[in-house]
Amino acid sequence: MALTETPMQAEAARTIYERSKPGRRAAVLPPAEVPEPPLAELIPAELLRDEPPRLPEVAEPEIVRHYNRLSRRNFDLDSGFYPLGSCTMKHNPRLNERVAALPGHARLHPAQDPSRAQGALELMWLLQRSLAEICGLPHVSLQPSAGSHGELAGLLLTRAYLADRGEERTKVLAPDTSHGTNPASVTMAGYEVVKVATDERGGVEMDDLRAKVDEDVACLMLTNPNTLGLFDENIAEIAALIHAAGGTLYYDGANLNAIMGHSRPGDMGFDIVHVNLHKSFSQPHGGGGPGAGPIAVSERIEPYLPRPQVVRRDNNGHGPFYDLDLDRPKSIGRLRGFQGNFGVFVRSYAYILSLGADGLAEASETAVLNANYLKARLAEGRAGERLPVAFDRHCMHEFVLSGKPMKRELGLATLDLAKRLLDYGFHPPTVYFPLLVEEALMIEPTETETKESLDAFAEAIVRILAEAEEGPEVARSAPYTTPVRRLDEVKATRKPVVRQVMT
Amino acid sequence: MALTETPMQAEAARTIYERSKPGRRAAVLPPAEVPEPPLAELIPAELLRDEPPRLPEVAEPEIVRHYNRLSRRNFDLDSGFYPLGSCTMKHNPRLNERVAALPGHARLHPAQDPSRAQGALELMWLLQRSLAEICGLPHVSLQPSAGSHGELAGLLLTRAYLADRGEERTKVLAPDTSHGTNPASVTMAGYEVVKVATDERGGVEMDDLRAKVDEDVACLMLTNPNTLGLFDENIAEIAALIHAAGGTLYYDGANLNAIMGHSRPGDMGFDIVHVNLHKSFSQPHGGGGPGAGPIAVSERIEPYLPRPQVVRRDNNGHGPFYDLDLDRPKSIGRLRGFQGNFGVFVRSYAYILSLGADGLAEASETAVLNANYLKARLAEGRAGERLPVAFDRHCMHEFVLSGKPMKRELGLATLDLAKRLLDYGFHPPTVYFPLLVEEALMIEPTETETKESLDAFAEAIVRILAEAEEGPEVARSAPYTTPVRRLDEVKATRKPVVRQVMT
Amino acid sequence: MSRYTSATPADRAEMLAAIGVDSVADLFEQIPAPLRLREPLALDEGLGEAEVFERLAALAARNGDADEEVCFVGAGMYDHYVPAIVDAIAQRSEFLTPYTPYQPEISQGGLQVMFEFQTAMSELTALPVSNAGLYEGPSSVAAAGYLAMGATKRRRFVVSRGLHPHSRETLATYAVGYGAEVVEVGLRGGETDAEALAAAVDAETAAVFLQSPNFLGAIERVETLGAAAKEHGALLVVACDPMTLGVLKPPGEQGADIALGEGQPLGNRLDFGGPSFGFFCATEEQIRRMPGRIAGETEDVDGRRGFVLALQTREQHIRREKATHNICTAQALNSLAAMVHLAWLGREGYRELGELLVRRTAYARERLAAVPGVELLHEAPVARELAVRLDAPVDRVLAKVAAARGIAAGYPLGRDYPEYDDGLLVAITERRTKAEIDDLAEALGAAIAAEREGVAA
Amino acid sequence: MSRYTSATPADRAEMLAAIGVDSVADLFEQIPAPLRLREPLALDEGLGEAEVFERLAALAARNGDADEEVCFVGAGMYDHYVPAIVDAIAQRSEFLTPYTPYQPEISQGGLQVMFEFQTAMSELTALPVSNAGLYEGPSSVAAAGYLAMGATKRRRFVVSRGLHPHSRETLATYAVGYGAEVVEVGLRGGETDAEALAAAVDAETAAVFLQSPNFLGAIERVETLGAAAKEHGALLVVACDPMTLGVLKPPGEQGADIALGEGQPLGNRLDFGGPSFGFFCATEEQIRRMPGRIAGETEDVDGRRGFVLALQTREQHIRREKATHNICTAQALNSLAAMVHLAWLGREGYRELGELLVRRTAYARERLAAVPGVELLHEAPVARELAVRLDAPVDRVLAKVAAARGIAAGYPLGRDYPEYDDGLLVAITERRTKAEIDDLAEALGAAIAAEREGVAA
Ligand SMILES: Cc1ncc(COP(=O)(O)O)c(C=O)c1O
Ligand SMILES: Cc1ncc(COP(=O)(O)O)c(C=O)c1O
Repeated sequence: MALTETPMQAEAARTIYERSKPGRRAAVLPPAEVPEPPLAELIPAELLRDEPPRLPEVAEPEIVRHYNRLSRRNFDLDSGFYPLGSCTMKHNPRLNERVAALPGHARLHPAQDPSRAQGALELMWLLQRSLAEICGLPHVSLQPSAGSHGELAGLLLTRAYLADRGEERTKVLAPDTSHGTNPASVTMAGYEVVKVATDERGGVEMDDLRAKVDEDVACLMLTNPNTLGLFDENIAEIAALIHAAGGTLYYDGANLNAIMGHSRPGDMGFDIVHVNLHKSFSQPHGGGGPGAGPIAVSERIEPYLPRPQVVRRDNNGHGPFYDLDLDRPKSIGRLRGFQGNFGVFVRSYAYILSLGADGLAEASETAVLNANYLKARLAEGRAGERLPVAFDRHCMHEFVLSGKPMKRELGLATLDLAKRLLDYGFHPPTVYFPLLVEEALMIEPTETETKESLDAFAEAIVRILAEAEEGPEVARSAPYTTPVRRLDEVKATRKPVVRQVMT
Repeated sequence: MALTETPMQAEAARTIYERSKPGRRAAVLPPAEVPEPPLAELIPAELLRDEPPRLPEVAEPEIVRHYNRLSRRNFDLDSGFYPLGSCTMKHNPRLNERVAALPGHARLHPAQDPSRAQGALELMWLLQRSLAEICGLPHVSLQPSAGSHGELAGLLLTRAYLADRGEERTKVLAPDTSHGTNPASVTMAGYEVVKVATDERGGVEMDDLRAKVDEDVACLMLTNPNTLGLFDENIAEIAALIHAAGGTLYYDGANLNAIMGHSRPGDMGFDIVHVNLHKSFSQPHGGGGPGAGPIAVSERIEPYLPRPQVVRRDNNGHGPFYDLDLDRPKSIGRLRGFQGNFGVFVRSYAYILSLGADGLAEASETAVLNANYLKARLAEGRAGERLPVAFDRHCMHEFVLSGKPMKRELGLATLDLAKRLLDYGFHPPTVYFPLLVEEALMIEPTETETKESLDAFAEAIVRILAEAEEGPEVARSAPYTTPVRRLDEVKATRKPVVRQVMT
Repeated sequence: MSRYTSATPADRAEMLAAIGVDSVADLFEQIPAPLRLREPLALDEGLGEAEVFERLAALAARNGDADEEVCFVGAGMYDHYVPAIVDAIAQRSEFLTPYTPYQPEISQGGLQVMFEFQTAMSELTALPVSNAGLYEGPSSVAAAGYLAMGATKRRRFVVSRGLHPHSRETLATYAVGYGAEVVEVGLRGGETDAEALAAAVDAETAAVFLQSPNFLGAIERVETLGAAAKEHGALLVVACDPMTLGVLKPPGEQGADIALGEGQPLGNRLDFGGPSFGFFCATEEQIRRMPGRIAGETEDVDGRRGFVLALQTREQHIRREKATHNICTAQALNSLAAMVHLAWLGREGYRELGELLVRRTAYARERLAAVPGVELLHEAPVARELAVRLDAPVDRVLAKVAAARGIAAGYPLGRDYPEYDDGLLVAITERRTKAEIDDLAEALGAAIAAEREGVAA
Repeated sequence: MSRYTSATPADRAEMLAAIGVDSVADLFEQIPAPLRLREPLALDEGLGEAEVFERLAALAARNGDADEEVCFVGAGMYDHYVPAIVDAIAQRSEFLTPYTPYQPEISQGGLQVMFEFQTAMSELTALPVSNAGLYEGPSSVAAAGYLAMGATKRRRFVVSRGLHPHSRETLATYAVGYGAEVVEVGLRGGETDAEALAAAVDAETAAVFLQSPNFLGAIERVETLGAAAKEHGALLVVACDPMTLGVLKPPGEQGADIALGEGQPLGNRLDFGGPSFGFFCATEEQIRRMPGRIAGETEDVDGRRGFVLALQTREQHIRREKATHNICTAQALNSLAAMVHLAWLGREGYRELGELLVRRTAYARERLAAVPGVELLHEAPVARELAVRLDAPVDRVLAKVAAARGIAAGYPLGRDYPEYDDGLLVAITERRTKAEIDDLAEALGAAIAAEREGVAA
């Protein structure tokens, strides 16, 4: 009997609402134990709801089955190679989940009095110190909730710093290779973005930069190594230029995994750095969060850091006392509730303890080795012709290929290649980014992968290109084996259906 | 592009040993901290190992991926309907896993002094009391590790009880419908099995029983409802017969899920009952354990219960003290180390607390309702003709169909039907058991299933039979969509390869 | 080679040969020499798993968590019982370890959960559109401000003092960036001062921000208060507590344009404040201005139902500086936990839980009000949190009750409201039994009495 | 309808109609009326999840677990650190919730893990055949007895007094059933008395049972002792501790026909004694007499590699009264945990762990021997557990050390060996740091001194 569909394809998507039946339930709540008057005796009737929301009505076994089965419709890092460029899909140690779940962490109320949260505050302080050392900058705020939140913080810090010097500036520079959050953050912070060009070695085009640096420039945002996976060799000069013009230098730390223990943004001259704990520091990505985006800053930026800040005080000679410092008159204020994504801090601190100075340096080394090896493998033979590397030099932890010749010669777009990779059991690289590279494929293997994984991935690319020599149809209609096949994304935006319709 | 294989089929099975490379590792051990002389200075060299065992050499990310991917090659209760007769595949609440994992339970050493294990001993005592109430017998030992272990215990108790009365008997009766563990336990306990026939209503053939009961009979082992899912209406008479002959009556509690809160083995006249906590009391089956098989017994059997026994003593007026009673001179002795599968006790006690008297009765009711409904659905139309129920009366929690007409008329063996069900996403029923029914299919839906699941299963059976009207080929070559297709079980027994060969 | 990497010396040699360099150090030469670290980082060497565990466990042991203390503290995050299936599901690798679902064909699990979550939030708030979640509560308030500016082209926010202090502060922080003014309206008898609010809203107002129940626990008359916003064409933004919406009139039925809030009570741990998530719902009109990810339903080439990230043209990775928000990594796993918790509660359970909270809170209010030295801070209706005044220094009373009885009695209002420096905010969840409420009353009474007598209790 | 069932009143009505009865009670009428319960069971009504959790947590809190006390107790189960991936993998539904793999096509995951586990156990013991695990240690000893009877047609067991007391007792219990005699041979200087053993073994002896390290921690000279068994054609059964086999000569290289033991130290919790698993390995000769499940490699119809339950003709479900054992449900998940733990340790880590245990145990032995009032019970070589004698009542010393220092100092040998009622068995794992060992020495010294002076320490 021939297969027409895979078992998962044969299973139609049904939501939990479509599995509901009136009267079914999972929760059994405790008895009230107290008087139970009609609610309208306690709250004016006009403030009460008429009908409860139409939540699912399903017993526990069916809830478990529903989400278990759904989970298998995801590809995940714990099942296979996930070379999604710029995302640092490195192993998520389960040890970190274990320590984060300890009741002393997981069940600690955020408003607990500091005297009864010394362990948590000390952990935060230790993480601050560790990140400061890794970044080469003296002060850290853990508050931002992700990289983009860190960027916004950095720009607001820049604004506060400049305002304190009586300056108001309007522009923020960012290379054309920068990540989308950079310009979006700039706008949210009330600045105007000015794009800086990239030179033929993949770094900042220095002439363009010189032309654009002036007294209106508040900040330059840079990723280094940048999103091409290349280290900007002119960084010292760039820093000097910006500082001379009175601006701040912001480091987008999404690519920190390339340089841990090898080079430090602070030493490069950066004033503000964000660190994506969900990238270099192994917080699981969770299908789109949670993460955390702590920032490390130089002395001159410190006064403006968000409130509250975790500090270590002397406890009248009784050892240290860890506290939340709210008394920060120049602070930009809060960026969110409470103290930040503490659960993420626990995981990342456990990771730092596990690897230590030696392990972090080794992780970056292996990440760089893996990327260069895979780049070399893909530069061989036909693949190297169809999918040339965008900038032909050693890369750091990732590299970018261009699918332009492939598209031209084989009729295969980068998207097709990506979709066909799904059939080979691989998560595709980041595609069509950075914008600068036509038909871009951005590949970041991370230190997690074995040589065998890298070889298998390279072979899959070679096989897909070989298939395409016969014609582009196979890849163009790919994928074939995924739970659903190519989806109509345009429809979803034109006529958005964003919730279950209840019948 | 046509599919030739599913993605899982395309992935060749590789063991963790085949993923190893010398030098890779996951564990980092703590430093010794103490002097580190060569081992031969501490232990005579001839007692030392030359080469370490060839365990896997794999880093942590690959271990996780390997077992995660392997896990998906299993069908499980949390993904679909699992009507495996006699196995009571009911929902495994995750609450039970949570409470079993509390350090106070999970990290308690079994040799802890009872004064510092009061919570654990009280829990065991409470579980003993609960099971005693459910079984209708005054005393419980939690020690046996599974049903078959409980059976062996019951037979050894019978032997000890008889010996104490100066009797030695040689035979144990068991119906031809009995589970394989029953006769196997009988042999292990040094008795000879005598089979008793089944009458046309599915109960014990009374004349045959009468003919076989004599002074050599130590015990009758019975499952009630039996493995046909039928309650033996003559149980009172059976009990009277055995007791009059001086034997004991043993209740195989594998089917207790049919009668919780509705009828009690003790009230039926049984002397010894085992309870499979992994069946009626929701301990997850774990792919073949762990479970636990506590036994409940009557007064006259109590003196012989295994050592140690959990008891409640008066603590000199300071409330109760729970203790391990080792001073049991007539005890048959230990059946295993320490106190039994305590982690299982925690889960099952949590389950009993969750359901309570009302919930347990409701569970059995729903189990019986579901079984009878599915039986009715399968009795409709063609299915009813091809797969008639073996004994046509209301069943309890399960029922047995005969595939004999299906085989004769359609050329489809029960095994083929079972394998084809895999393609439809269902776990097949228990097949070819009980032996008495030709081409048997033993179906136990449990209370866990929704009406929709039962309907879908019935429809799948109807569709498979309809396919077979066209010829038996489709089912005979099934399954098509499972990670591997039909396996050569004969080869595995003829030339057993039971471990990885190292190269 | 560490436990988390696999490159053996032999692998390394082969890989370097393929690359054509002699050592990994060669690859790092693109970093200018002066910027290359010569010394290892000043961090300890790596530790084995057991050692790391012991260190972290030792830190955890120095916290007074809600297992150790009976927790009546709320103020935005609450000690609800999260059922075991939430952890079991959220910890599945397939949900825990993927990235944002950029490749929908292999991300249907996560996408469908988002879609289900959006449906649930839409039902809770009675607004048709929900995103898949933002960072947390207060920054969602700031996001609403950004949206309102875009929608109205105005730059003035009128904010009730009943809005969570962290939300007000976060809004103010962001407003400095995107250039908006924040005007605060005070409280009266625990509720937002309706007259002052009406007076504050004008034709320049982009949005009015309310919270109900507000920070003092009072259920606001949102519809009445919102009239001023409607009148001037400002958006009405209502922050709400998702645990109360089984019984309280939902913002969508009270004229809210945007309903949002802190999602922690749904399926998320206390975690000393995060990670949790912020929910964000709005009217159809705002759908193309929404911040954050939104899953949408569509079909594959064979006509199979499927889900994708919809309306991506709002987002930073497509629209860059013109995006409606800068968010990228959000809190998907936390939203998933909420969805599982809500499925577990179910339609009936969710309502029952709301009722339970209201009734236990009413009981607690009555019980506490009867304690000598305690009086109600306001008499407005409450749902799950209540405010009292103590006739003794709040911090001293709290310390005493914690030390003597292991009770975290509540949140000292003086931290944020100088005008209520004798105020205590007491939160109720289904975990706080009648016996615990009675204990609290007794303990507070004893501590206050002792303070008044100047005696250590 | 409870939380775990789904039949709504409407479902029930439809289902009853399909069955053709009026009520579920009708279905129960096959139970003779006198046997039908009239009253509900005398158990409490069901409780909600949070309440059940609180009850069980309250019970758990009344145990002195190994988080609370520094645990030097061993005696067969040990406080090893189990890495987090073990739990993460073992808790996956796909491993947690299926039944025994009777349908191999949809059970390849579990079957392959069994195959890998068998390989690991075979490597550890240096015997070619392993089953997939039995209940636990002592009952595996009894199973070996049954096998030996079948293999030799003899009914006499010679057992070292160094075999775990629970194993000896369990063997005796079973032996009453299958009709065998058990003869015990004493210890000398901590080791099995070789002469007495040689004298005890005769032509009727089915098997000789040794344990190494034995219950007193002494590494036995298995090969020497086993000679008597070989001479008389009896099987040599050796119980061993899986954590020592990275460094100690494996039973298979010392002439053992069967090697078995308690598997708990590999990947399993203490769990107050269970569930864990027993491992059971043997020579090729015994393969068709093995108890328990065995996974074997085979192929599917298309030639794909796959795994099945092999040699099922040994088993009760096929062979009934002629089966080699009665076991059905065993401890598959516990064996899986062991396999993951071993994969994590890996070849090098496993050996290193063995070395660590030997060295820390040597240190502890020296340290304790230097404490006034403590002397070694024997001087035989030890690997991970050691026996001392105390010059003060053991129970009183233990109670004192626990109360004063939170240390569970060891296992009192007097529980099982009247001849050593002053004996204490001290177990070492990689969790027991040098500092803890030093503390133990100091605490024991102080407690003994106090006892001698008749003072409460
Ligand atoms: C280069 C770069 N910058 C910034 C970000 C934004 O980080 P986050 O997703 O944590 O907001 C990303 C994340 O993908 C990134 O790759
Ligand atoms: C009727 C019956 N009796 C006994 C047993 C044996 O129970 P266990 O597997 O717990 O040893 C079973 C298990 O399948 C059974 O179904």
